[in-house]
Amino acid sequence: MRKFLEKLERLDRRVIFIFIGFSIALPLLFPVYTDFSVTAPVEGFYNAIEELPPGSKVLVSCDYDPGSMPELFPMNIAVFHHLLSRGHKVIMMQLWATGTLLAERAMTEVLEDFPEKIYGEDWVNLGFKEGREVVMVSMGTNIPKTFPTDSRGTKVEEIPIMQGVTNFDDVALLMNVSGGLPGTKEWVLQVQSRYGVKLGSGCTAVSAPEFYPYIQSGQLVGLLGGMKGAAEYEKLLGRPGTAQRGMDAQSVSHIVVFLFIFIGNVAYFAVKGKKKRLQVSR
Amino acid sequence: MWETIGIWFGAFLTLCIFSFLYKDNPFYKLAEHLFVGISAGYWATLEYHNVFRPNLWDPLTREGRLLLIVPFIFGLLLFSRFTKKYSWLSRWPMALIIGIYAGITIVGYGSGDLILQIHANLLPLWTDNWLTSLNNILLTVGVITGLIYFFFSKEHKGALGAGAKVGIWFLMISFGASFGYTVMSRMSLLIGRVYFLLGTWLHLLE
Amino acid sequence: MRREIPIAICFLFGISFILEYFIPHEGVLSIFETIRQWAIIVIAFAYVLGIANLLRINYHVVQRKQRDWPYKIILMASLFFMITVGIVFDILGVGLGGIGEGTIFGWVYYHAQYPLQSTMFALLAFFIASAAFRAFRIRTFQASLLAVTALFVMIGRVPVGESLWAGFPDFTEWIMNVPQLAGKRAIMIGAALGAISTALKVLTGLERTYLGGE
Amino acid sequence: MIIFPCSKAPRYRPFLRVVFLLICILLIDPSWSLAQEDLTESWFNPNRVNMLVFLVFFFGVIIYFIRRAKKGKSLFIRRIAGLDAIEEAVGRATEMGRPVLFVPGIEDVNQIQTVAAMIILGNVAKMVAGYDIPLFVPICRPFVVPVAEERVKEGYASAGRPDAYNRDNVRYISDEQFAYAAGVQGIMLRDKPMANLLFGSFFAESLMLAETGFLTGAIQVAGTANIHQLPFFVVACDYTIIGEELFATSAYLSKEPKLLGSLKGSDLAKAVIMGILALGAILVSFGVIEFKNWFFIQ
Repeated sequence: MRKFLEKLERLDRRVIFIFIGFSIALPLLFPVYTDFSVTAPVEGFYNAIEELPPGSKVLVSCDYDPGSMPELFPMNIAVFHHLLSRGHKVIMMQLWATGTLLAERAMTEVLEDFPEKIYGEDWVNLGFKEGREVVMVSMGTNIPKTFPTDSRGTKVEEIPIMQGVTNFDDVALLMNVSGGLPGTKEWVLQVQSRYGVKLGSGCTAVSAPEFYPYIQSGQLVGLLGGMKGAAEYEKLLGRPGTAQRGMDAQSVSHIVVFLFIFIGNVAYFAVKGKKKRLQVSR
Repeated sequence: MWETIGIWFGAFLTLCIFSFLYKDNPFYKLAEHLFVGISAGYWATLEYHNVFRPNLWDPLTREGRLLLIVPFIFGLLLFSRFTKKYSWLSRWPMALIIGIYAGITIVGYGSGDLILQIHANLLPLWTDNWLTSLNNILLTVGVITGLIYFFFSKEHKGALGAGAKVGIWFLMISFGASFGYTVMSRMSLLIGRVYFLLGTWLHLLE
Repeated sequence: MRREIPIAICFLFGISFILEYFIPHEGVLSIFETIRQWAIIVIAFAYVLGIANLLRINYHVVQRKQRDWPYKIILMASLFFMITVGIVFDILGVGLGGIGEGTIFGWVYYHAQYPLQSTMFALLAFFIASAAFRAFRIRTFQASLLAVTALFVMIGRVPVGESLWAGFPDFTEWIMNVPQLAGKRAIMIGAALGAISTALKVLTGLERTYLGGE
Repeated sequence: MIIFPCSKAPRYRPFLRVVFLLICILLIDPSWSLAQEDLTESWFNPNRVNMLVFLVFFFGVIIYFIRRAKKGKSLFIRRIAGLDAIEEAVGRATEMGRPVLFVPGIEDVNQIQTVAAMIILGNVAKMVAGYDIPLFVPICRPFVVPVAEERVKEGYASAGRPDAYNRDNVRYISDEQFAYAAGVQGIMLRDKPMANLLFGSFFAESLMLAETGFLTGAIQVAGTANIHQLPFFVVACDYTIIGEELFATSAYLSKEPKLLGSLKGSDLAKAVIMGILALGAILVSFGVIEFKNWFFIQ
């Protein structure tokens, strides 16, 4: 037994890799669609959009790239869908260069359900702008000067939806799809606490715990954390997407990691005697 | 047609990267360098189309906003670091950027992460609801003891030591939550790739 | 002189962003607005500088035929390829040039950059699992607090946890909203003080490492 | 003098020139004119007075402490327990005659965490110098190499063993994150260092390094201010220096006025904040909310 445990402790990592691969692939191939409930931060996000009067202008900053796409792309689609279905107007922008085409594609997919929506009237893409926080504060005084043209090169003054949009006072809500830095933290610090805009965030699970203080303090109206947050949001909208599809795989892989930690520790403490470790107390 | 070729190409590159799991190999290296090159090229192209043209070149040449020459020159000065003699000039634009970020940091962190966080943490310790009271007490104790742990001007002995000890418990719980969420995040990323390989590429998912 | 001017620039531009926070006067605001427009342009140049640097470093590797030099050629070629189809073709008016969907640039993005980058990050799923198995050891009381929280969150946040115990999602939310939040807020306040004091030293010229050596 | 670091009058001249130039330029630009409608006449936003009070207080204490430190007055900072952990780890390596590995993170030399790591490196070099064991320092960014070399050399010299310094042990591995991680893992597996010291700014590679180090049975002490990576260090390392402790450690070791001063300033601010939190909670509990409202920013 002891020998087995010792061997287990020295297990080749490639064996572990195979386990993880299967724990993701099998549930995707044979889904059971376990049900789940919706948590408060996601409801807050959903309600913030629901409560707006139709026709409100909503700024959506899509700050992510392919590195966090599985978590954020479904959110991005769901947000656009939700906004357009409620008759709101979407002004989108990006602060991450390598994600511009993803945001555009999300809109293209959503527009399949809304063929009547017109570019420039119902939605506009202001495109990417360099400068991170500087862009944010710059928009606080003057959006048209920060974004003189949209992503297609049209002058902002000539775009109907942008009429009367000078700064954050002229948008009803700010939604941020955030893959890291610059992202939700920067929007909170530079824009929310400075201009008092209502701000909702969809972010990667990695950064979600960091944003809980902002929900409690009221700096964020809602939060979608990772693929699970996206799945809950999809459920609220009644429009299943890839996030909900991935939930079984998420469950199984978490159980596998749980078992790994458990078995690893059993093996470690069973053969612990020979290892001497450092003894420093805080 | 191009779409199909694209999907196969994407699948090939995906497998190239995954081959690193077996060990470092030429396919992985190829894919990695391709990635760095393409994203740098992508970035440069976007800077041209989305910043250089609309924010600098067009207003300068078409609207006669001559003042924009200043940032233009500052931007060009950055490249002086490639020369030996004039490299000191590149400090000017660097100083500008660093100064701006310093100013932004002070205001942003001061308001959003300090004052508003303090405001949000001033909570009544006893209320009609026992759970709310408990939560408020935990929040107050947790933040104060957490700060004690990061207090370096006194030895952590006596009451201060006890406070720091409680503080580290809260920090550890907070790290545990981050660990759980990080596992969640990473698994989601793999789900995305497996979804691509099994669904988009091999059409095995309905 | 070579040190004073950068410090003055740093101070002036930095302080403008602080004053702007306190002074609502329109006239003053429009000065600051101009400064912000400038900043965006200079920062964009800084990123181009980074790309130029990347080229320079890789060119040296190729020139000296250092380790992995053939790969560096691929790196530079792909960089130039993107710039060519994205900028040069656009200026020359070649078909399929420019950025956006339906261009060569867009095709390369969707079918090369996107799979490459997302797979790079997907590798981390494997590494985290391996680390969980082979190095996640509950050796102290503190580590056990970390581990127990991590396990609750991991199971409580996915659907399977909810089917095990209906109260799991609420319990996980409580962890996130109370003890977790307290820890994060303490770190947040400490880090904010650190960031502000560093920024202050930079503004006043006490900290000048960014200037580099003479 | 406090705000501006040039001490003699003529030195202000370039600064004034720049100001003058800026004003001139601002006046000729067509997009900028004073005759704008809806002039908000106010010169101060009264809703933000709390922020102003905080900033003035905080700036004041930091400058005060830095000046004190510069004058040579001693500023007390408690010894960080992590230093004992480093010492013990290095001690164990010297007993066994096995190498020490120091990984200074993957960020560039101008990043504050790398600077802190370099200070700790100097201290480690001093500890190692007396015993004939190698100190490996694999590096991710080319510009960090000369600084690290300098630090190690100084450390060896101050322990009276400049001859023991071996230049080949401070090596540049790769700029690419994972390639660097693979390189460091190679050193861990090949040279089997007894003490792995990981200090600086780490990202996703942190768990790869900590895992491999754990498997080789090394004693590991880690420290980073990148909070998101701390969980991995806590579980796989023997001791972890958390967040700001990293900067406190470097201030403690270097005794540099700049570092000491801002650390003490932050400490005082923290003490005040703790007081506000405790007092505020009690006041709010008794229904007095004016105090709390003062901390709201509009």
